[in-house]
Order: sequence, then structure tokens, then C-alpha cells
Amino acid sequence: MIPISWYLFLSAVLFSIGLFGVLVRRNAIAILLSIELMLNAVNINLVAFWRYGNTVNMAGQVFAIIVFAVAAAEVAVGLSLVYSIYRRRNTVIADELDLMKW
Amino acid sequence: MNFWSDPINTIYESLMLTFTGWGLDGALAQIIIYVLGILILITFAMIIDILLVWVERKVVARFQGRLGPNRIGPFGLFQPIPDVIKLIIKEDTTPANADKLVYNLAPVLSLGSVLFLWAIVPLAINIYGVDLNVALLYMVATGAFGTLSIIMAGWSSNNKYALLGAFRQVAAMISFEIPMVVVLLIPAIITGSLSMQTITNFQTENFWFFLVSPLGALLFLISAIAELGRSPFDLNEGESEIVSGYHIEYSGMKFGLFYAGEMLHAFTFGGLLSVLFFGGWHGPWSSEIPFLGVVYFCAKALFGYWLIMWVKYTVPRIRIDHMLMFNWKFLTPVSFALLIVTALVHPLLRDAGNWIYVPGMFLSNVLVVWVTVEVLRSRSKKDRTVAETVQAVAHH
Amino acid sequence: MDSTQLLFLFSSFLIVSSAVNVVSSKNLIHAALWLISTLFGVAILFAILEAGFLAVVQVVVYIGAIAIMFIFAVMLTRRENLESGSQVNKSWPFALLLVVVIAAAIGSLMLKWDGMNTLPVQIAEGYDSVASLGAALISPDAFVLPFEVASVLLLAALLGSVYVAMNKK
Amino acid sequence: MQNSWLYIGLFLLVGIIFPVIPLVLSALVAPKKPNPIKQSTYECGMETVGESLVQFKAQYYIFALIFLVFDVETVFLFPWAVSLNVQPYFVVVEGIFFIMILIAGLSYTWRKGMLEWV
Repeated sequence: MIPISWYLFLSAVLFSIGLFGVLVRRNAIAILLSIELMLNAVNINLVAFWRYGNTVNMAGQVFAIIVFAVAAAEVAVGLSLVYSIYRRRNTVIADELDLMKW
Repeated sequence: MNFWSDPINTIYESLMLTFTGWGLDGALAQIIIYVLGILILITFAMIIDILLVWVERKVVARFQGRLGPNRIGPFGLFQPIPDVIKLIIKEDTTPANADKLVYNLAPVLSLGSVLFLWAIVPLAINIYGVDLNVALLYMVATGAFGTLSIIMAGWSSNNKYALLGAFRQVAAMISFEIPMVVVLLIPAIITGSLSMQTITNFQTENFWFFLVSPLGALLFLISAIAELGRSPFDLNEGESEIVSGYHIEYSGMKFGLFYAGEMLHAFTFGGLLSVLFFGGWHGPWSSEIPFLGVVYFCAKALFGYWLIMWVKYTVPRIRIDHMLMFNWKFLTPVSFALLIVTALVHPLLRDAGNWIYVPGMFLSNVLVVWVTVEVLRSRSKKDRTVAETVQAVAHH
Repeated sequence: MDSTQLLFLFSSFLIVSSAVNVVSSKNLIHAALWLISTLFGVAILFAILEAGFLAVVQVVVYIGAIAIMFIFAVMLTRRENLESGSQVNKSWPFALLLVVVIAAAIGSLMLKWDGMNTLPVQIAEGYDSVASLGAALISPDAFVLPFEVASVLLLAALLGSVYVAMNKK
Repeated sequence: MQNSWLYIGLFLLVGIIFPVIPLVLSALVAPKKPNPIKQSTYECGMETVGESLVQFKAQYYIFALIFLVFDVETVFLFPWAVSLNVQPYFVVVEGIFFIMILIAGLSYTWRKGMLEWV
């Protein structure tokens, strides 16, 4: 029997790793990869709370599925933006994208 | 409990008694028995795989008016054995710039992704790996590993042709996955379950789904051929353009694993076609004698495999753009139309009895086909008119 | 230490070590492959949590689609991805500090909560989570609105991303 | 439930170890005489020109995008399909509404010529 704290700590660690990746990676695609880690951390929590709460109430699983949809949408739009910027500026390094300064 | 009517459970219980008699923990004994069962199942699959090498070579020879293997054993039946020995003792070269770990992992994952499928395939009424309640999605999930192995092989070989072949193949696989998954929803709607065992049992008690959804079976077969990367959809190995596709750099047993995976995959898809639409192991006396069910299952799977081979050796390869257009502009809309019609008609006729339900569903399929054909006809007429006008203008 | 706990520890080791590799890999294809291994670990966790449907969906959606998308995108923009320079930006020590502080804050918040030792509830015999998930998704007094909105979200993502990716100049 | 996932887990483990056996066998038996020519990239005997990781058509990426969206959509449809038998009829309409929204997306990309192989 696993107490819920195990899942919560694991997901906190995964979330932190993802957050670190988002903050430090220079490549925009790597930033998106790290966001996926954070979304997965959220999903672990949602499913764990479904399992350790009232399993008849499916809210946790439904939310997890919605997170899947959001993750897919985020990847689709995010990668398309990266690709579009790459074609115009020939770079995927986030630091070099300083369009707003112009 | 009798061995002939329920072999797996009989063996399971006698083994359980033996192991716990030796003083083993119950859970541990269960795991050991599971592993033994899995090994037997996988060995069975691999024996079929080895026989398939002979079937494939013999049948292609007959299609092309040749004799095929006929030296070793009766009708060349033992030909696969030297084939395997040859693969094992061949030198295995690795390109110098390859990404070694990924390169070696790819063929293992490729065969593994096919073997995973055998966990859920029901071989007979009570002979199956596991009755998973999300088996249909599990089937799609194993396909994800197959796609992954192709990308890994193509990328890690560090070869232009391999990479191009891998991307062509992956584009085809992911495109044709959509109509396949949509067609999978049809048995799910009818039975209200995603378990292969429930689907087969339902067909045993009522009717084969081939009768209520012939179009679904056809769409499944077409998208299965594309998933397998077999002709007419074998773009990954257009010899004149990209040599041999994603496994161009592989040699020896690593190539053998890709090859074995491809064969077994085709057979397994034949089996899944039979499970989903042709009653799986269902046949005369199959419920009383499970081993007869295994025979029926293998016969039906072999028939599906033969259909795939028939198409492969008859139809020439089509161009990649045509292939993707065929999927997105024809197969996907048709499969969604079929899904919508099935979802609309099924609840209406569900309680009406089989004598109304089956013809009703069949007619709804016919309706979808008819509308599709009409739409295609009007479109091609328009295209032809445009082309003729252009030609007439050019003449003047 | 029972078998479920061992399995949990194994999969959490897989998740965390692969996640560290995702963040630190120089080669983006390797990072994407490590992401796949992380996601597979999460799928194992879902199976342990008896959310079988989600475990399979995790593989279908994340490994079968999202990870493949990443690899495609890396291939499309590959002039940059094998660069030899530093993969992290200059302010990484601050980021590390920030992350440690946030992790500590989350940890201390969790330690204050008194439900940390909750054990899983018994799931009734013959309970089909796929069917009840379906019922929850489509019944009007549950989640039918998110269900339909999800399709609008996916539509918006499809149109937006295809438009952005195809837009020439 | 728990047992069936235990079985699947064991199956995945055995299924991934099984293909390694012939590889190990082959590594023990097969000759190993590598040389630079043998290990060079195979391009029908030609010398390799340029980088081997070529950049490829963006069209592949567009199809992957459409696939991604439809793949997620089908995941929503599976629970819907399973529960059709025990639900009232308007549930069918909800699902069809859901499908129609995405079909609209497909037909838009079709109309705009984004499905063409250019």
C-alpha cells in the first residue's frame, strides 16, 4: 500500500525539474519538452487524487484527459510557432528572439 | 475442471498447487506461472513467424509463376531454418557515425511492439493472455512503439536514405492510424466494451460484425496494409528512390528482427481483423473444444495474411502524395461518416432483434458506400470537365 | 516493502532520471527519447493507480503523437539542435535557486497537510472505469461542457497551428 | 484489474527481452571484422555528400499536426462509444457534434489547400 504522499512528492520533483528546464534551456523546443514534464506532474496528481478519494467521482480522470487535450494543443501551436520563427529568423534559440525590442 | 475444455486454468491450478507445495509465496508463484505462460505464448508466435517466412516465399513464388523454396524438407518446408541460421552467423556491421544505443534498441523495439500485441489476442474461448478492458486502445498503443522504433532506426543510422524512408513510413503510419482507430470504435459501439474477449463472445452469441459493418472491415484491412507498410503502400522501400528505407544500414540478425517483426505484424493484423469482424476463434464446436478455436483463429488470421499478401503482390506502389491524399481526403472522411451512421442507427435498432438489426446495419453501410460513390462520381466528372476545357483551350 | 511499492520506486526512478536527462541532454533527439521514457514511467504509475484507460491513453497520445511531433519539429529545425555551445542560458544559477525555493515551498506546504498518509480506497469488484468515465464525460450534469469545449480547443489548435506553420512570409 | 496490469507489465518485460536473445546469440557466433569501408554510410557505393541528417519537407509536419489533433480526439471518443449502449439517445448527438467540429477543421485545411503535397 502506497500512501498518497509518495505520488505528491514525485510529482513535485517532476514539476520542479520541468520548471528548471523551462527557465534555463535556450532552445525553444527544449522549453516545450520541459513544459510536457510539468503537465505530466499535474496529471500524476490528478489521477492520484482520483484514486485516493472517491473513485466513483470521475472528476480526476476527466481532468487528466482534458490535460491531454491541452498538452496536445499546446504542442501543436507551440511547435508551429517555433517552426514559423525558425523560418523567418533562422534560429530556435529563445534568447535571440527579441522581436519585441524592435 | 477438464483439461480439454479449459486447458489454461487447469494447468494454472495444478502448477499453483505444485509451486505452493514447494513452499513458494503465492504471489511469487503467480508471477512465475505468468512468465511461463508468456514465454509459451511468445514462442508460439515466433514459431508461427518462422513458418510465415516459408508461406511468404512460397506464395510470392506462386504469384509470380515460380516454384519457390523446394529443396529442404517436403515442399521446402524447412527452408526457414537455414534462413535463420544464416541471419545469426552473418557479420553485423554498424555504421561508424551511428548512435549506438538507439541503433541497437530500434530492432528490439520493432519486434517487441509486435509481440506486445499477443498479450491481448484471444486465441480461443479460454486461451488468451489477458482479458484487458481497454484492449482496443492497447492495440493502438503498441502501434506507437512500432512508429517510435522506425524513427529511432532511421535517425540513428546516420544515413539520408534511412531518415527519408523512416519519415515516409512514419507519415504513412500516423496518417492511416486515424481511420483505423475510428473503425475500431464500431465494435466498441456495438458491444459497449473495449475488451477483445467480450467482442468475440458477442459475435459468437449473435452475428459476426462482418455482416453489420462490411465497410468497417474493408477500411480496417486497407489501413492495416498501410500501417504494415506493405505494397501498395510500401513507400519506405522504394528501391529506385531511397534504396531500402529505414533499415538500410541494418544487417545480420538486427535486420532479421525487423523482418520477423514485419511478418508477424501482418499475421497479427490478420488475426485482429478476424477478432474484430470475423468472429475470432468462433467456428463449429469451438466453445466446447478450445484447441479447435486456436485452429480456427490461426486459419482466419492466415486468411487475413493471405489477403494482405494478395494485395501486396498484385497492386503496384503508389506515390507518397497520392497515398496521403487517399487517406486524408477519402479514407478518413469515409470512416467518420461510417462511425456517425453506425452511432445513429445502432441505438435505434438495438432492441429490434437480430433479424431487423443485421439487415438494417448492413443497409446503412450500403448507404454510406452509395453516397461515397456518388460524391466521387460527381467530383471526377467535374475534374474531367475542367481537364477537357483546359485541353480544348490549349488546342485553339 | 511490498511489490507495489517496489514497482512505484522503480517507475519513479525511471521518471526522475529520465526527466533529468530531458532537461540536460545536448542532443534534442535524445531529449525527446528521454521524454518518452519519462512518459512511459508515468504510464506505469497510472497502471499502478488502476487508471488503465489513462495508462493506455498516455502511451497513445504522448508517445504515439506528441513525442513524434517533437522529433519531427527537431528534424525541421535541425540547423540549431546539434549546436556545440551551451544549452543553458547565463542566468541558470538563479533559476536553480528559484526552483529549489519553489520545491521547498511545495514540500513544506504538503508536509502541513494532514491527509498525507491517506491510503487508496478499495475499488468495488467489477467496476468498469472506462464505462463510468464515458458516462461522466457525456452526462449533462457532469462534464459534457468540457467534453465539447475540448473539441473546440482542438479545432482552434489545429487551425492555428496549421496556419502558422504553413504561412509563407 | 490489478492482475491484468501485472500480466501486461510482465508481458512487456518478456516481450522486450525476447528479441535480445537472437542478438546475443548472433554476437557470440557471428564474425567481427570491421573496417572503415564496411562502416561507411551505405549510399549505393557513392561517397556520402553533405550532412546525412537532411532537412525534409514541411508537409510531413503538417500531416503530423493533423494526426495529433485527431488522435487526441479519438481518445475522447472511446469512452463515448463504450457508454452509448446504456445512455439515452441524445448522447449520440453530443458525440456527433464533437466529431463534426473536428471534421470542420479537416475540411478547412482541405479547402485552404494545406493538404496538398507542394
